[in-house]
Amino acid sequence: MVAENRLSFHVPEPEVRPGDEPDFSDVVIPRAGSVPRPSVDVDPKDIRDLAYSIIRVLNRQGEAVGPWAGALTDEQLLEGLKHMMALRAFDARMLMAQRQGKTSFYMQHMGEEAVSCAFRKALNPGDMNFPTYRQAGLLIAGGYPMVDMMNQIYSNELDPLKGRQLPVLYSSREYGFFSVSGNLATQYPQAVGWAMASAIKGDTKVAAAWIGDGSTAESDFHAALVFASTYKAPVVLNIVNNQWAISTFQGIARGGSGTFAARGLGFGIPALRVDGNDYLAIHAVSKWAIERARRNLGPTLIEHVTYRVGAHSTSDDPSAYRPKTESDAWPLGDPVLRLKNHLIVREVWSEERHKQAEAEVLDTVISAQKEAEKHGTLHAGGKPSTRDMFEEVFAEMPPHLKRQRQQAGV
Amino acid sequence: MVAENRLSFHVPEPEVRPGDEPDFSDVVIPRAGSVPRPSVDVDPKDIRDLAYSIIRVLNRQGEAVGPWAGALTDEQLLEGLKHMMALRAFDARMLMAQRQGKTSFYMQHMGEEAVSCAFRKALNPGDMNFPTYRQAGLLIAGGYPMVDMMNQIYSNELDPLKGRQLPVLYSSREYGFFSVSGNLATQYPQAVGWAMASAIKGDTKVAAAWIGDGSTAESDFHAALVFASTYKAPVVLNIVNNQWAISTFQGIARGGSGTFAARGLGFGIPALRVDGNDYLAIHAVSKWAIERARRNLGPTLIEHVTYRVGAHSTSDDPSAYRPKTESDAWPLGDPVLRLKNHLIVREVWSEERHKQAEAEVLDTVISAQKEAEKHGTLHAGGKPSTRDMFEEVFAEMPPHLKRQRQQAGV
Amino acid sequence: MPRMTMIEAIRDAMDVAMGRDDNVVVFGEDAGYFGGVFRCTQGLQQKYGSSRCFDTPINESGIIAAAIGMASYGLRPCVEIQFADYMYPAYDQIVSEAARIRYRSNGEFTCPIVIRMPTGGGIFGGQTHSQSPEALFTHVSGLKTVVPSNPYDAKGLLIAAIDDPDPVIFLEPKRLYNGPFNGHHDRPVTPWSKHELGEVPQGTFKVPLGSAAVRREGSDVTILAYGTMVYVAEAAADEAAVEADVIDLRTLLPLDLDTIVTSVRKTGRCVIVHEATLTSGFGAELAALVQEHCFYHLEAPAIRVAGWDTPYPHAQEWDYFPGPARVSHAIREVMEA
Amino acid sequence: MPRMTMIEAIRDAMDVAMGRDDNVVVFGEDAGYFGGVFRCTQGLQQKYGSSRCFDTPINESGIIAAAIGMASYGLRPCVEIQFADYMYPAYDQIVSEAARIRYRSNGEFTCPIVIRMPTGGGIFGGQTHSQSPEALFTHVSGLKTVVPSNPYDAKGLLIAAIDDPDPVIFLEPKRLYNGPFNGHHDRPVTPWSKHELGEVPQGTFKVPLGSAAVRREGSDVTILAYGTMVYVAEAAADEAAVEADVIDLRTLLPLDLDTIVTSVRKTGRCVIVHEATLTSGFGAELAALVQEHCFYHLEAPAIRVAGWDTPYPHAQEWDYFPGPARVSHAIREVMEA
Ligand SMILES: Cc1ncc(C[n+]2csc(CCOP(=O)(O)OP(=O)(O)O)c2C)c(N)n1
Ligand SMILES: Cc1ncc(C[n+]2csc(CCOP(=O)(O)OP(=O)(O)O)c2C)c(N)n1
Ligand SMILES: [Mg+2]
Ligand SMILES: [Mg+2]
Repeated sequence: MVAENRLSFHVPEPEVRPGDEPDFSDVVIPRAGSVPRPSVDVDPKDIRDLAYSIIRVLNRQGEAVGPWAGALTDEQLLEGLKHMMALRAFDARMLMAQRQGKTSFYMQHMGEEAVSCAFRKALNPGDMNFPTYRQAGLLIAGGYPMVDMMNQIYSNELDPLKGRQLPVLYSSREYGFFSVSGNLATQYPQAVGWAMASAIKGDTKVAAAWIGDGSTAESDFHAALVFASTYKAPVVLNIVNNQWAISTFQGIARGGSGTFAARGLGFGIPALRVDGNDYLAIHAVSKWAIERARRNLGPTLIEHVTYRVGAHSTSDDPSAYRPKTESDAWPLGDPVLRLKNHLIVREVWSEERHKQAEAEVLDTVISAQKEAEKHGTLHAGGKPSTRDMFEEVFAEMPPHLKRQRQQAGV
Repeated sequence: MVAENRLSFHVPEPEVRPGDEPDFSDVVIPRAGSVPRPSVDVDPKDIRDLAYSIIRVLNRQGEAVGPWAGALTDEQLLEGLKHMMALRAFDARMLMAQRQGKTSFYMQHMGEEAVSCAFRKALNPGDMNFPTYRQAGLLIAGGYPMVDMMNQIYSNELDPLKGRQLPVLYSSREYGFFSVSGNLATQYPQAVGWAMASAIKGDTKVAAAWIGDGSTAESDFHAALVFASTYKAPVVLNIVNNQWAISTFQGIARGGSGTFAARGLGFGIPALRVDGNDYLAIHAVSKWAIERARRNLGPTLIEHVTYRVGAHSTSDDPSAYRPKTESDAWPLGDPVLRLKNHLIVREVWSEERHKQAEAEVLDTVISAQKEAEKHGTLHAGGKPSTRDMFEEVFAEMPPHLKRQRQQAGV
Repeated sequence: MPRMTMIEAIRDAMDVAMGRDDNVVVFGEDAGYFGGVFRCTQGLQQKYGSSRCFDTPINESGIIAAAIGMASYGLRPCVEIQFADYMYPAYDQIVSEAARIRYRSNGEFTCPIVIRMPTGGGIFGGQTHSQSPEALFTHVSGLKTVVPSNPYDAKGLLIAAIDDPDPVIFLEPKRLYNGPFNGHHDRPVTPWSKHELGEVPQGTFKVPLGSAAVRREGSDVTILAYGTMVYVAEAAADEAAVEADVIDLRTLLPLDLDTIVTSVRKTGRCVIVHEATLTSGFGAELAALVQEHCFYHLEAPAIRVAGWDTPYPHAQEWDYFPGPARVSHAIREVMEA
Repeated sequence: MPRMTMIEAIRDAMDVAMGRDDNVVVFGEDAGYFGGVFRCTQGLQQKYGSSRCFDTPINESGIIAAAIGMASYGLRPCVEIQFADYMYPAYDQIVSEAARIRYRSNGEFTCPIVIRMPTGGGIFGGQTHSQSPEALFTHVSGLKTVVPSNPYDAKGLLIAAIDDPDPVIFLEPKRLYNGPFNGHHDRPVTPWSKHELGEVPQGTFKVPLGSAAVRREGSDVTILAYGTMVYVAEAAADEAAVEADVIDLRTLLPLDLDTIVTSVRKTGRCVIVHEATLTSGFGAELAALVQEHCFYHLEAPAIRVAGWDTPYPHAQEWDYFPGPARVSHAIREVMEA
């Protein structure tokens, strides 16, 4: 008998750690415009390749090229740019507000603005997102008032959620934004259930599920794919692969599979990867997937390939686990800059107008902030009441809660 | 705007229902010997096709053909046949015992005997199975005493599990058979953990995980694949696709994916499908996967394609949800018959010797049964004590349990 | 009024609810074509189509998550978990999601779902077909928990649960499906067809959530019970030859505290019985409340009779099950205290 | 003796255990390279290598399942769940598997794992970073549940837990990581470096599971508490100007009932405090036991002070948290009863 080799334990490690030179040479980036655009009723079997490529529209010169280009007007693109700028400015102000003690916690989108802003514009009224904490672009691009977002972040007297929820875990039925959960992945299969309901009722609405790269490891991811696949639910399953899950790089969740999109293949669900820093590409791919859903062709999985430039949250310091300059080396660039350059190439934008727009956006954010702060911040000024704490546990307050509210003296 | 079509809800349905003519015309069965045998260190990417085919060795003429044939001696094959016959006879007697009220419950293997019997012979001593309730062949082919299985089924005074466990949920560390759980899928990721431990310790043991087609829908299936993929754990992930999960056909769990094996592809885990009624094929494929694991090449997924001929359990009546004669129409035949025919073709077996062997096997089972029944059956004769009920909740009994045991008067 | 088993009554409740309201949908493992392993959903797919009653993949978390998503859309899912013992994979969806969606969205999204599950022992089901996990739900703010003990209540409570705007856990004592089992496993059980509580009104009728039923009245002692234990309590009271108030709680949360307190203040003695393991069982909450609210009326401590603190065994079913002997022993204990 | 924070003491316990026994492995989300979001495992990967301390995918069920498999192999996993609020996806593995493997295999397979998780509120963590789910573990036969309240105990209990042959749930009150917070959120907290219980012996030492500590003695009333509530109880006793026995339970299961009963029989009065929601909280079990075992010594009902029966809110942190004002109010109530 051959002497057997001993086993050894394998733990995936990122290419680089703090102190090392950032290195993305293993990330294969296909040329913009090089990935074909199948028709929406394609047999999923015939587009398995799309799970291993990246659909891109904007090239290095800032031009929109290839079969996924051409869907958006100048106006729509300018609007998209402003949404991303607004989200970035909003993030900056709220980060600062958190540092000033005006709230307990904040989570920013830096580098990922295109994903949620572009996706939102591909939806119809009545469609519903089941977002994570990093898709505030769905609200901003959907026209939700910034001041209400701030009221929520501040848990102030006008907080639509009455101080009950952690900052950034917004909720707005009207704006197609399902109440965000603090628990990862739980809402992915809920989105499928919502989509099943639309099909059961014979309606035309579709759902969009959202999850991070790290959270695809959660078991509810599987529940969602199983149900979506079995019932051909009209849902778009988004994975935002921003390379990191707090301190763990995407290799920990991805394991031996080439990409996160590949997870869809075992379910017969068409899976596309898209340049998550390319507003045009995201919009085009989202449109495609949403159309599939609405035409009763079933679920689509989209992996948005992007990069988390900032810290995970205000409680995190990424310099402990990755090189400080890693984001500069990220090969897909910055989504705001790329759309800005495209608009300049298109000759509908300029450096000056961009500067001016930046100032305008900042003004808007600041005045919303002033307005919100009139109604209080977490530890100062107006706030939700203790009574609010006891409300909405149930539609009707049962006797034991009434007793407790009384004990609390409110 | 184009008028949108309304969505409709899709629920997969089997081809036929009670009263209909059985129909497996949609089940594609490749010719025996037609699927290539890659080397064990093949790049998983290069064998994705194996997840959509079926590896078969025994052809219709009872010959062993193709690259997966040739590993087993006459003696080994004869032993395999006897294991399967023993399991079948064991099942028949225990089913009857249940009907006689000697135990509360039983689950049989009819049609699936080859899967666990052949797999067991591909393992080394020290390897560990994490089985479901339908892999008693692992014990029988491993030489575990039948009488101990019966003692467990009867919950009698010699029950190794002291009456604590439901019938057939055996446990034997010595025989590489992890305590079976009544909860589906939970043990799939535990097997991965066991395999990780072997790698962490630098040992040479591998684990085998077991799950049914229906249970692949459970979320713990995902947990197992994620961990196996990330840590390249030395584990064989078996799926026994016997076409049914109680009353639901495999389409409910499988959804839009072509096969269950395909689920492995999204994790970069090589996935093979094997004719689950072909002892030789199962043995060869299992050997291949176990070798991969032992050579530190990581996990392999095997889908055993078979058919549950009997009822799900003694609590089930399949005539309510599938045609009574469906099993006769199953295109992969009967595993015992097929191996028997092969041995006859090999000229080491005959109809007479088979008959004789059947009688011998029955004798063995009956005498084991007599022996077991001396020590009691569920409602009669010797039984575990009330004291046993209080033992082994913890290694050392804490005060509150001692108090309760005292209250119970034992 | 027609006579029904508990299974028929539960099926009838769903039938009535589905007939009245298109938004009521029913699903679960084996719950569609086959009609459920206990046959509670039999015939519903045939009657309402497979968009209204269907089979699901074996994924309890997915079942509840889908129900939550549907409820937020506007449907009213009434789903089946095959055995309460199998609800654990869905526990996160129930606790972290269903129970809190109304609260965290300030009522923008709500979760009117019913989660039915067979509960309790007495069928030689071993560790995984016998559990009584009610206390794992009563500890969770935002859930209602119901345990019917007879066909009449089962139908009335289930319709009330389906109509309820919040998530309801509906635990069906499987040992009662066919008759009022009282723990005397060696004696025949009266079928529901011969029991007055097997008389079930036709069409819509409700038993309100949050109200207990006094099954029999007596001044010696109060016995608090629910599910199968109601009949065990009655048998035990007979055997102990006491006049007992036997209170069938029916709903554990919201709890009908008034009925409990009124009775215990009257009798001064209290025995609490349930099948679930003793420690941190719902009986702990009941004992805590009883001593809190009736301290000055109590002649003896409130005593709990419950499943032992072990996993539910197979062979030792009747050693584990808190039957009439153990309950009557406890009754005598509080009577003599 | 060195002074340590609770984080350092916990880390030191794992360091000692890993140093003594190759079979001890540590893993969890962000627990490897980074050393955990609370930094409890910092440095362990560097010291023991990534086969002994490593990052996991974000799948709590997978973490516990892997630990169970490893334990059955012979390792002694000590794993981290990032927040107790995130243990629900693993609840099935904990309840249906870890807790029962010894029992169902008659001791052939065992499950010596420790599941560490930060618990409790007081950090404006909202619904999903503040929960106290201990009662969901104490109801499950086969689990031990530990809640340390200071660095000394944290180290001694954690080493005892790792050495224990059965699964142990180890709940770390996160508000105590850096000092003995007593609920007065508007006052500075003494750091552990200035507190005597911040003195932690070096090397191996154990605090046995199942023994409570009497933090201060008094004859007026018994206060039962654990975790953060120990300091709240002490502050409340001061504010109510009573001489209290303050009992830090340390281990909820197995429970040190003798210490409780001795104290309550002496004082005749009992206040029970915990952060978890009231209904079906562990306080219910304590109240039930106290009245059962001390009925004839009690001058007043045992009173519970606990989190309200609502999800844990964000802005209303200090309205929800059962701080010294509510506890001293309860003390006065039992004193006057
Ligand atoms: C069930 C659960 N487990 C753990 C956490 C803690 N947690 C919050 S965010 C996070 C990382 C998520 O990473 P990813 O999914 O990649 O999303 P990203 O933050 O990168 O957008 C973790 C582990 C949680 N919120 N819920
Ligand atoms: C968590 C859980 N859910 C549900 C069940 C009930 N149940 C027992 S076996 C079974 C069907 C399993 O089918 P499959 O996985 O195909 O295995 P097979 O019985 O065909 O071997 C179900 C639903 C269970 N035991 N555990
Ligand atoms: Mg991420
Ligand atoms: Mg099956």
